Amino acid sequence: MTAMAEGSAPRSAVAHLAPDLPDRPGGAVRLREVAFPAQVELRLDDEDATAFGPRAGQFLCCGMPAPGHAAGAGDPYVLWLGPGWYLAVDRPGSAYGLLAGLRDALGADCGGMCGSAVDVSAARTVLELSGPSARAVLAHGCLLDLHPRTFGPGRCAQTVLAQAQVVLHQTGAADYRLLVRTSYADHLVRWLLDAMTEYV
Amino acid sequence: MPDGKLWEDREPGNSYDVVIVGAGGHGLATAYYLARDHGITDVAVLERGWLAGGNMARNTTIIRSNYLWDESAAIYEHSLRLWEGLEDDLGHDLKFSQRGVLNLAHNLPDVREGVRRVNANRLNGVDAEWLDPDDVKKLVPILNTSPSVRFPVLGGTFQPRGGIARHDQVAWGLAKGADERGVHLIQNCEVTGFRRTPGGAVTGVETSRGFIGAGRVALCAAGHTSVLADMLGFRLPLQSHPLQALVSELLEQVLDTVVMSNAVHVYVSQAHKGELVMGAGIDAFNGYGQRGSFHVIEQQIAAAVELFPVFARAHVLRTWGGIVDVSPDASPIIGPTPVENVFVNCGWGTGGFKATPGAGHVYADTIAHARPHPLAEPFGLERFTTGALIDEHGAAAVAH
Amino acid sequence: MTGSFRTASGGTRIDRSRTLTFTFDGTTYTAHPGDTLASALLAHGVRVVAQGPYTGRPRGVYSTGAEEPNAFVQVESGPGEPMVRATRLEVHDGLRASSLSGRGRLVDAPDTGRYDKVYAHCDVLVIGAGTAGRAAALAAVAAGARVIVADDRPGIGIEASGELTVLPRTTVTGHYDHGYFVAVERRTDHLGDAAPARTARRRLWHVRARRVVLATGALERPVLFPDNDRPGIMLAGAAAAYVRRYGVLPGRRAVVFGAHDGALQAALDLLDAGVEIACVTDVRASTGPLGDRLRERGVTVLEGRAVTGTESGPDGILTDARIGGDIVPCDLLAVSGGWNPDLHLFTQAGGRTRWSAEHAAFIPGAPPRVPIDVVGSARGIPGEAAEHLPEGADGLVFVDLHRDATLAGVRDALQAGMTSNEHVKRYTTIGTGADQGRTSGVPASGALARLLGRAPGEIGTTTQRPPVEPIPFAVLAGRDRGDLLAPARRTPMHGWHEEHGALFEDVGEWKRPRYYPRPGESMDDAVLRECRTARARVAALDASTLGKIDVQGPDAAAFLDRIYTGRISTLAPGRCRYGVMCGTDGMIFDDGVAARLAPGRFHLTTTSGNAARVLDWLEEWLQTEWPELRVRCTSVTDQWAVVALAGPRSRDVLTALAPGLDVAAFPFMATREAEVAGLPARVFRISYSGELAYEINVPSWHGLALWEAVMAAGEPHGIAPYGTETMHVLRAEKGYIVAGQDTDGTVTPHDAGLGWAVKAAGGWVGHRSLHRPDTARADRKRLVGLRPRDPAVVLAEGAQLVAEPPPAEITHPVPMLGHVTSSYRGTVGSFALALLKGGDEREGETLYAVDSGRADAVTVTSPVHYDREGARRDGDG
Amino acid sequence: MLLIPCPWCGDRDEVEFHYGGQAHVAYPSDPDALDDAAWADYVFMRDNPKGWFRERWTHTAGCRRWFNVVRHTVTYEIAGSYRPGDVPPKVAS
Repeated sequence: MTAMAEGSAPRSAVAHLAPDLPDRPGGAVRLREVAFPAQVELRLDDEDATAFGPRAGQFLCCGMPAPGHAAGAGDPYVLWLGPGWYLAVDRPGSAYGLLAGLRDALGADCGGMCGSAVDVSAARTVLELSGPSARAVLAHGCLLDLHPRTFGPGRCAQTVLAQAQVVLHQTGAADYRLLVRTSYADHLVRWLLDAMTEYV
Repeated sequence: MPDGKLWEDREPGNSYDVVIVGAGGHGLATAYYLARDHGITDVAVLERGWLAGGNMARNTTIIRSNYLWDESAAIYEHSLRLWEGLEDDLGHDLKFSQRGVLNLAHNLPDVREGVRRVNANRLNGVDAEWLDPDDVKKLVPILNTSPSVRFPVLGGTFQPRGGIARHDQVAWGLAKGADERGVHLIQNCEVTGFRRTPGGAVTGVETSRGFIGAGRVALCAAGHTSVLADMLGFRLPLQSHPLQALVSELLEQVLDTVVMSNAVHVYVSQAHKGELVMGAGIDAFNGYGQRGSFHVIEQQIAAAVELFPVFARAHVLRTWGGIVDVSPDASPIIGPTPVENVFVNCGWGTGGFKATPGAGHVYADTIAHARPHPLAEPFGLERFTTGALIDEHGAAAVAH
Repeated sequence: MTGSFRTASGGTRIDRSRTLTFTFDGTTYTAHPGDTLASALLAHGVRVVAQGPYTGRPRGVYSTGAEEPNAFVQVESGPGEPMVRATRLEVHDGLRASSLSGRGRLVDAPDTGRYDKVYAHCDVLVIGAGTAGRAAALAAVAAGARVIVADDRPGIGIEASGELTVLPRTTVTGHYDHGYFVAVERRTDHLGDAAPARTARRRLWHVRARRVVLATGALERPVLFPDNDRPGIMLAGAAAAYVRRYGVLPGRRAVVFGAHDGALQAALDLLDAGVEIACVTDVRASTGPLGDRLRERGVTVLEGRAVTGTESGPDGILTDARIGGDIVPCDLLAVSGGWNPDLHLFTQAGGRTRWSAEHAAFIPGAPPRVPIDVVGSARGIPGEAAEHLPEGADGLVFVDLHRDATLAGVRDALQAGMTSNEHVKRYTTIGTGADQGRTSGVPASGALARLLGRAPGEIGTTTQRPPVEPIPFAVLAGRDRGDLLAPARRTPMHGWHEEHGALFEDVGEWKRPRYYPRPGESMDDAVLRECRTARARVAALDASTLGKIDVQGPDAAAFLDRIYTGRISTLAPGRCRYGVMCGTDGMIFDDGVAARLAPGRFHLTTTSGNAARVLDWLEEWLQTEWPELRVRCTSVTDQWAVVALAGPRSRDVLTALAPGLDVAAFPFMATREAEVAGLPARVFRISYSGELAYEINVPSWHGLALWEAVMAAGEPHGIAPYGTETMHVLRAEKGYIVAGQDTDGTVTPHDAGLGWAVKAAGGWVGHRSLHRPDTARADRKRLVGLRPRDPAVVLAEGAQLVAEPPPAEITHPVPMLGHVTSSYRGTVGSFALALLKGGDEREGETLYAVDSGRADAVTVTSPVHYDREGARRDGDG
Repeated sequence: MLLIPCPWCGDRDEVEFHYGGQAHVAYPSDPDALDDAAWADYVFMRDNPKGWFRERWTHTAGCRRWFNVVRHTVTYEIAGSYRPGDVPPKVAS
């Protein structure tokens, strides 16, 4: 008897909804999934990452983000989740390197560290909501003020959307990322599809 | 409609054998039973606003006695039996309607909890039935009992003797009964302090209308009890929270049973005139503001529409909030206090209305004899020290 | 054909170029776009639009807006709606409506309309787009503010370059704490069948505003007189407005009755519109310049005189007004007692009103403690008005038309001893109706003041409560309906379970397979088959829902020693231990397994429904009590999919899947990193069934692959999937508890037979509670096992335990000794777990389990019904 | 829907938070040294003032931090929030 699943591809939590996602270029609003990114949750005793930032900077190719912000333009990028709490995100398949690099930057292994780094790549999936109506769609369930005066590209926040906890990350003038726990992803996507009804 | 004066709005006297602080349902019932059963008629009931204008005017009037633990079942059943004779006792139409109270179960832990409760109730002499989803549908045809909804109905406990009453009439009936027996009902009279002997015993209350001497003082102020206890220098394990409720416009009858769903926080009945009367879950934060947060209402209504699709077109006409005093074990506190001559009846949380006659009766006896009524004994303050709590939260809805 | 009461021209709100048709009470009529149902019916001379709820007396349109007390109708076309004000209902082609008598109907047909919600933010929210509101909005926009203007009318002609959002047909219904407002926008109702299906009919707005401008205007109030409810009687300002806005004559010959200048102004307006004014009568002694103007135009103006009654034809419709001994024929009696600023949203936020004689109204007094501006006529319209109360008259004087409540009722309330207006409101029901008492509140206070001989300001007004206008339940539910009502959490293997016929159970927010019936199998059959498969061969459970928390840091072990009742710090890396968590009250609230992955790193599991609560609990202690502890907690519940593999053949299956794992050197209560089915996995050798068992964790996106691999590898061994029901049978046979099922918040670890998992030395958070007198009692309820005397009987979970079979008729409470917490027919036959008073001393006793009036004899046993020796955990080989 | 000032995330709506009751109730340093009454006081007794109240909230759906708020229990006005260990904002009594 040999292992049967060898080399099997990962499967996204919303794979079954993929055909329903409106992803027409130029549409008023588009929704697509960016599945399987590498993700590491970092928790630092050093709440402002003043010591950690420079050490991780070189590896991450970006600084550590300020509160309420994201750092990094492409991959990897780092999201501020709370004081001393970050989510580093990188290309699919790079979790091992990301984790090792961050642990290295922490300066020690788990025994005597100044924080923790945990691979949570499969804990959340990333949805991309974009288009001129993206902000309007979010306003149907997101309680944050996403007006350019108070939010904007490079900002991120943990909040609630459709009764699910999400990390909301604005990447462009009309482009948002939603990082949602995989077990809630089906609900959130179905909710988004409903909220998008008037716009697509 | 009028049958003469219901009660007299009295000026405060110099002193009374018993001063009851709070002219809500419990305060009025306590006064009534003090006068009726113990011959203690030199009684004043002080109300800082208008009579029965607090939680009594704000509750959803559900009456039932199907509590889990023996001690609770005993006192609530005592209350229900008093309810059953109260209209005759008072000679006043309370619109008391034993239309039955149905508690829905939406998951397997709810079912276990419900069956446990029904069996305990029956052995305690409390009427109770377990209904399967078909029985539930027969009883309340407008309920959505489809197994495919998000919170399916897996059954329910039913207490046929449960029901509703008209809260204002209950207050006025008790006020009339007390007034007729010589009790002074004094409105717009706020207690601002207590006068005490050097030994600490209370001899009277300071009020917005002057000092009133008192042989005994009975606190009956629901959400404001902590404020009074603060004045007296003792602590109570109470937190005051907003509890919201709402009514619809008048609608033709669609619901003749009280339906409760703890899992989704929907409590609904249709009153005699036709309005749907609904209670929500309590707001999490402490508050004396008599208002809660609107999202609590939205969540409650969403759940209600799912349970009762026919409600989709009804309108929320009016929402409001009361202040409920919640104890750690969701059971009341009744009995003497650390302060001589002062008694307390509080911590009824969301259960106060249904307990009105029972609490009044047991509390009156406790005050009259300066010792807890047997039914009140388990509900003393000391239980928080000994650990003998009477935990009516219901089993935590979590598992495996 | 637009109705005989339509003027030849005019009407600022209607489009005369188009004609619509609608049906009211079965008759079809015409209207113009812009008409309300009320204006359209008046245009056709339809006077009776409702009946009093208790008197059954006919009632007509009384106002133009939200203050309408009479004209509530049932909309029958489209999605339908009960209790809609005809004065607010825009006519569209195909509208069907019918009259009501103060009580609506809920129809059975499902409401399939779309409803949504929006969360909005602004610097300034302007409520009301009249002159004052418009000016305030433009000024705010010009100052660079983000502004939202809401008005309940269809058109708001306001434009500005800047951050301006205009919401027509939007009623702000509530003013809540910290600048939070709720509003309802009616988006497509006025389009009828032409409404786009994809557009939400109505939208609930949640607006967080830094500042609010109340430009809500003022509402006219009536004067009281006998028989003041007949169709044909309406507010004077409204009568004039019907002419101006809709080109509709509310009557041809009017009597105008007032107590202030507004009535006189309305008389002039009506006169201009071509209505014959039979006479104007004012309770004031002098009508001043406006009276003179009316006289100049030939109108009879009576001063110091009141309408004292009305007459009607057999249809109940107004035919005459009585003014003392004079009978004046008329088909319109326009009344006005003054103007009440609409301060609903002012008082909702805690603002106080005060009586102003100069305005003859309650005007803004002490403001609420929020940034608020009240502008325009919401501040009050200056002008004195006379008080008027009919005395000892014949006929019914209605104070609240909507509730059919009369002045006699107010007098009765006073006779009953009521002096507070809140009592009078409750006694009479005045002001409690769907019209929110807009036309009745101030007259009621005025009447009460007069009857008590006090000033209106002393009486005050009753509390106005949100919402300002009734909100349909469906609007409040928004899109939280059906599948979207609440999240249902799915495991990565969910689809597989569905395809394989699983029936699901709700566990917290999760959907978990309960059992997998094969064709023809009952639940009992399926569960017993699954149990036997697990006991004899191998079976797999989707355990992905277990809560999982990664705990790291140099102080992690010390921290967990304080949180768990047992000792975690002595655990060697690579090993696992069962742990119980209690509250500070010493009662069990969760249990699970703590695995030490490295000296400073643990992987905890929690019950499925409790994961968030446990993580919150850990964070609370770390952040608020022991910030000096260097410990970091991370939820990894969603990171890992888990397959629990149980049964004597599980080792064979694992061996096949993980050739690199030395299963022989993998002891019980240990954990290993391994490649399983080619996937990176963390494997725990722990057992919740008593059998040889493993829990295989892989990244969630590989969960389905792992599951399928397990099923394939297990096929030669006869593997079967099993659900939560079988999981329960297996664990209960071993006497393992479920927190929340075999405990209920009143059970200590000792009560649950878990004293072995409690450190005697204490040091954990609830330890002290175990030494309280009641908690230390010897005769507390303890976990026991039960066997029904009749093996064919499966006890009900929730059955109560008693010493003797109770009598058929229970007259006195029967002492209860405990209750059945878990009961199943398992591989050991029928058995149960129970909490029983003094249970550990009762083994072998016979008791009775009572359920639904039936008492079954049971024998008290050990809670462990299966494999007491624990031999099975290493398999049968 | 209260607007709660998280010291780290700024003003957020109430639904993102869990309430934690009275602030500054410390876990006893030696519970075993307490008598039953003193222990009960810790476990069950909490202030319940009508007026300004120092209370705990945790930003569950945001940064997950516990912090303290000074809020008026009648008007629901918030005088400010502060991190554990920081000095509470002053309010007029």
